Amino acid sequence: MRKLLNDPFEVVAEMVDGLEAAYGEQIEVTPSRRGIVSRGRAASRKIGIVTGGGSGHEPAFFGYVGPGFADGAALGNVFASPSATPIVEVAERVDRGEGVLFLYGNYGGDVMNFSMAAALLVDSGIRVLQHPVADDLASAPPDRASERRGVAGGALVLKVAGARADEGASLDEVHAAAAHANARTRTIGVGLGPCIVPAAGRPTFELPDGSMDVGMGVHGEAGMARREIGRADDVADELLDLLLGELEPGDGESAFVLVDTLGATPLMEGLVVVRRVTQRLRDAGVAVHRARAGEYITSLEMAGLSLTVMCLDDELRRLVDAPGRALLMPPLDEPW
Amino acid sequence: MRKLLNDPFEVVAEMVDGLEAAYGEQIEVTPSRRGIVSRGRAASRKIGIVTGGGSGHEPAFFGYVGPGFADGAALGNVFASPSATPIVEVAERVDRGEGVLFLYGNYGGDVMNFSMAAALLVDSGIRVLQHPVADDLASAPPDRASERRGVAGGALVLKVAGARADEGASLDEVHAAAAHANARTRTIGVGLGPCIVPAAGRPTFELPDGSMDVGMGVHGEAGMARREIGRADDVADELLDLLLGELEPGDGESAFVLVDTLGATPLMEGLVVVRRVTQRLRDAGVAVHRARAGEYITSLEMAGLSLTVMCLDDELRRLVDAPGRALLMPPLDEPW
Amino acid sequence: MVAAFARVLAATEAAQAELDALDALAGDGDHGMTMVLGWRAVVAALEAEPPASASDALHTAARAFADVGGTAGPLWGIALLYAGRVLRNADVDTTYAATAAGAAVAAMEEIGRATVGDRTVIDAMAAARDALAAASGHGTPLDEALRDAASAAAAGAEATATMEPRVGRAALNPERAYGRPDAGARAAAIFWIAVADAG
Amino acid sequence: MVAAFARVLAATEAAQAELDALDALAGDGDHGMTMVLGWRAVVAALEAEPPASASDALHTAARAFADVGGTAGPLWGIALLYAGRVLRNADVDTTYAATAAGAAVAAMEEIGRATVGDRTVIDAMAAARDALAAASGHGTPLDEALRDAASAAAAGAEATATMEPRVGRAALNPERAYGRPDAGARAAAIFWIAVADAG
Ligand SMILES: Nc1ncnc2c1ncn2[C@@H]1O[C@H](COP(=O)(O)OP(=O)(O)O)[C@@H](O)[C@H]1O
Ligand SMILES: Nc1ncnc2c1ncn2[C@@H]1O[C@H](COP(=O)(O)OP(=O)(O)O)[C@@H](O)[C@H]1O
Ligand SMILES: [Mg+2]
Ligand SMILES: [Mg+2]
Ligand SMILES: [Mg+2]
Ligand SMILES: [Mg+2]
Repeated sequence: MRKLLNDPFEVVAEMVDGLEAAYGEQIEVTPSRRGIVSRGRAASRKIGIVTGGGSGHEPAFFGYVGPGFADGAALGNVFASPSATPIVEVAERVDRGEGVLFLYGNYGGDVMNFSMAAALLVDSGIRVLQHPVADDLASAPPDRASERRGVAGGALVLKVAGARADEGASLDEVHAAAAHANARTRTIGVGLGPCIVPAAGRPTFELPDGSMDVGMGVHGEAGMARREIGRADDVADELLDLLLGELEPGDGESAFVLVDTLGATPLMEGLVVVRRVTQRLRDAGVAVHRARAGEYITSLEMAGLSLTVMCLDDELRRLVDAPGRALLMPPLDEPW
Repeated sequence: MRKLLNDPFEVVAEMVDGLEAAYGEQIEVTPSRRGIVSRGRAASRKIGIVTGGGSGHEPAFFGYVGPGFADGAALGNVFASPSATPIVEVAERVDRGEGVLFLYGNYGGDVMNFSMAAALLVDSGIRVLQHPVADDLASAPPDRASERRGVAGGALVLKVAGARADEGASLDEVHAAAAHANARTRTIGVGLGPCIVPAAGRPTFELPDGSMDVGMGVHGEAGMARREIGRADDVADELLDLLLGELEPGDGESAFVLVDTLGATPLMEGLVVVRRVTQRLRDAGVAVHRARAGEYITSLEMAGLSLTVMCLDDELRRLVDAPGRALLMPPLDEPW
Repeated sequence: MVAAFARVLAATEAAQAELDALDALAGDGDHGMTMVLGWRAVVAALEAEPPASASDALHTAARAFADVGGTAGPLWGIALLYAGRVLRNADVDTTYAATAAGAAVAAMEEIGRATVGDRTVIDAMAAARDALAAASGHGTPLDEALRDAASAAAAGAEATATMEPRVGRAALNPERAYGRPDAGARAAAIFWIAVADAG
Repeated sequence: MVAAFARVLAATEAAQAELDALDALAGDGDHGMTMVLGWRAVVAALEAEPPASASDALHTAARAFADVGGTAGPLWGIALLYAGRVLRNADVDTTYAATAAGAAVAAMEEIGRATVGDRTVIDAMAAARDALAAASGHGTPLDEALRDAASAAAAGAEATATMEPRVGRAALNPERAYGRPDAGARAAAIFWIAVADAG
């Protein structure tokens, strides 16, 4: 196992200690040591936004807190959803009396624990709305889209929700913005190599060297078909065609392209895919508003990447362009 | 091979196309397609700063351009130094009549090609000073420190030089600041797993699963000793003791801690090392000015990390804290 | 109420191996341990903050059990929470018990997006709810009503042996668990049997 | 001058396999290809921008050869560049040739941080420089002086066969190349032989 660890069962607690050593002035750690609360918030923001999920996806989810993004994040064990306790701790600290939005990936355990937390918060008089992000096109057919998993598109949905909240919007308005953003966002991934969960010490799934699994999820959930690895351009075309097939960009819409590398895959290969996808979009007459590549949500040292396209109407464009700074999410803005 | 490529010999050119698609408003690509010039520069900066090196280390080196950092970067093939041509192209575009500083990793090929470029620039009337960054403590003994390789410490040396340049300093003054920064910076790495050069298609070096090589370089250059992987805290102690042994932090000095993960190794393990190193420094009475973990210079999908410590006197502290924004280097500042 | 939870903990500890084995058939074999950790947290929380009422006790239990996380944590957490809200400091009689059980089942169904017949804990809980509702209709006293609920829950759990799992990990490899009851349903039966002290 | 570079290209193309084989002993076996690519770039650049003088030609050649990158690119690039600067539009006679060769060797030593005896291209180039310097002292006409330089360079290259490599890739596994000349030195010998048209 090529990993540098102490006791595998302590790795999340130790990671949080290290995060606090690096960013203690920017974030506060809650009593359970599994809640991260941002000390930087726009005064204009009335509601609280809480994200979270299993560890092992860094920079997601504590890296998603910051002005213009989430106000706090609840962490679970590696690839396990957080329990209600850190979610409640964070929500109680970020609520300003106008309610809290829960924004997290649509996984069974996460839905249950965030829902449990929401139920508990009723006793603290805190109103909660939830939006489980569902953007992984390969994880369920269009007619059961609400059952889809949440992957890299969640970063863009959070960007939209965060910007809307900083405009002073109400909980319902921000919830609606998140749903609208999710509706115009699709992601599909391709797995190239497994990762190793610390406690397990062996690969989470078997994928023979030289083969790929189109549609694979961020925990190595099986995709649509295992085949020999294709050329980068051919794979990029396959992913893009699947996304555009459902998204059908409208006239006034431009595209935000996000290529998320899953951990081991180098930025070089992410940029090669950005090259092809932006070329194809322009050829298809779809304006590219912005393209980014980087590690937005990883799966420890998994090899592979995902392609996300968000179709921007005027509102979404305004919100993705709003200023913001997340603790460790690769920047989505124009750097200068 | 778990890589998504087209023609392996075209990967650098395609990466540059993708970079231009993503950041065309921030950077300009030179005619040879191997030079990247930043469009964002502080008006106060009189001199030009040019960095560069082989590809495969992303975000180094084009990710290092930006206000407060480098004005341009020259790219070579994967793990091969850039030829003089892109270096000359970039230098001619960033010179403002006060000369240009070449700041790059101390590798034979890089020294030769940057020196060749410097010689050619004499004909364009452009004065050049060079500082090959040498921070890899394991690559040469103290008495031959100038022969040491340049690794993750180069990001901090560049930060210092960029800030000094933005103060309107002369070429000699910025060159001196870079040398001073390098003198107070040491790095040592530990290799955990090989990477795959696209053209070669097979691992660059053999490292049995479960063993580590303390002192390994960013191209997989052999380190000091191959042993069974230790506990994270024990390895962090070994690395820190080696650095402090040479650095000997003075009274007025505080430490900037940088843990660079080499590609596959997850941020989680980087933060576990940050935890231990900051604890040990505090126990030793050394103030920690800032600690950061992330992918500053990688080696494609190599597993491993390096620990860098820069001892900050008042000048260096002022300069590392100066504002700045690099295209793709994980931020070194306090986010809010 | 506190004594009841202590009985549940003891009974679940005794059945941990059985529950883990059942969960290992089509899941990850941790349901027994998870339920023990859950009831331990409940008993410890109740000893730390002695409840003033049955609804207080259930509220404390809810927060404590939820802390176990995973799937069982929120399922039992929200069930205890909604049951506690129904009681609202009332003295527990058969009618209140039936209403509380109904609220608990509805909460589980909502959070789990599952229902009777999906081969989950809900199948045993719903059986207990129906038994309590019938007892309430007949004016049966609480302890006897709880014994009815216990035997109904046990039967409900057994019935899951021949059901197709449609949610949770079991749904990923249904054939493996066929012929044996669902771990979650057995855990619920053990809960009701201990509450009714009909062990 | 342009005709000389054309001869050098042809001679190096003929010797590519030999140079690659020598480089493969302790390096990565690409020196022959690299030198061919270098001289091709030089010849192409000179055809594209016909030089007004010898120094112009060398300057154009320097930029073109440098573009090959790696190790050979900057080494020969800076040698051609500094040689061109010495000539500064003068007509090339033996003295100028000796001075230019001296500048070229000094440039290679500086950029490579190596010197005579380190088993590199410098060993052959320095031999040619010394032959030209001697010829300049004796007033030998240019074409004869160049023939002296060519044979000196050839001898210098052969002498590297028994030297210990101290720089470059060869230094990493010295034993492998012992007994065969250094690829870079042989390439320099081929250069001088072609320039002197003494092939
Ligand atoms: N979506 C669901 N709704 C209701 N009950 C469920 C659901 N998913 C799982 N369960 C119940 O939880 C039990 C498994 O619990 P446990 O093993 O603790 O969870 P996990 O699958 O996280 O390991 C199952 O036997 C089943 O009774
Ligand atoms: N530091 C140096 N100084 C002078 N000459 C050198 C140096 N390193 C290598 N050489 C010369 O370059 C030759 C190798 O060139 P080449 O194979 O093109 O470079 P690379 O090692 O990059 O493949 C060697 O045979 C030697 O003559
Ligand atoms: Mg289980
Ligand atoms: Mg489990
Ligand atoms: Mg070679
Ligand atoms: Mg080579």
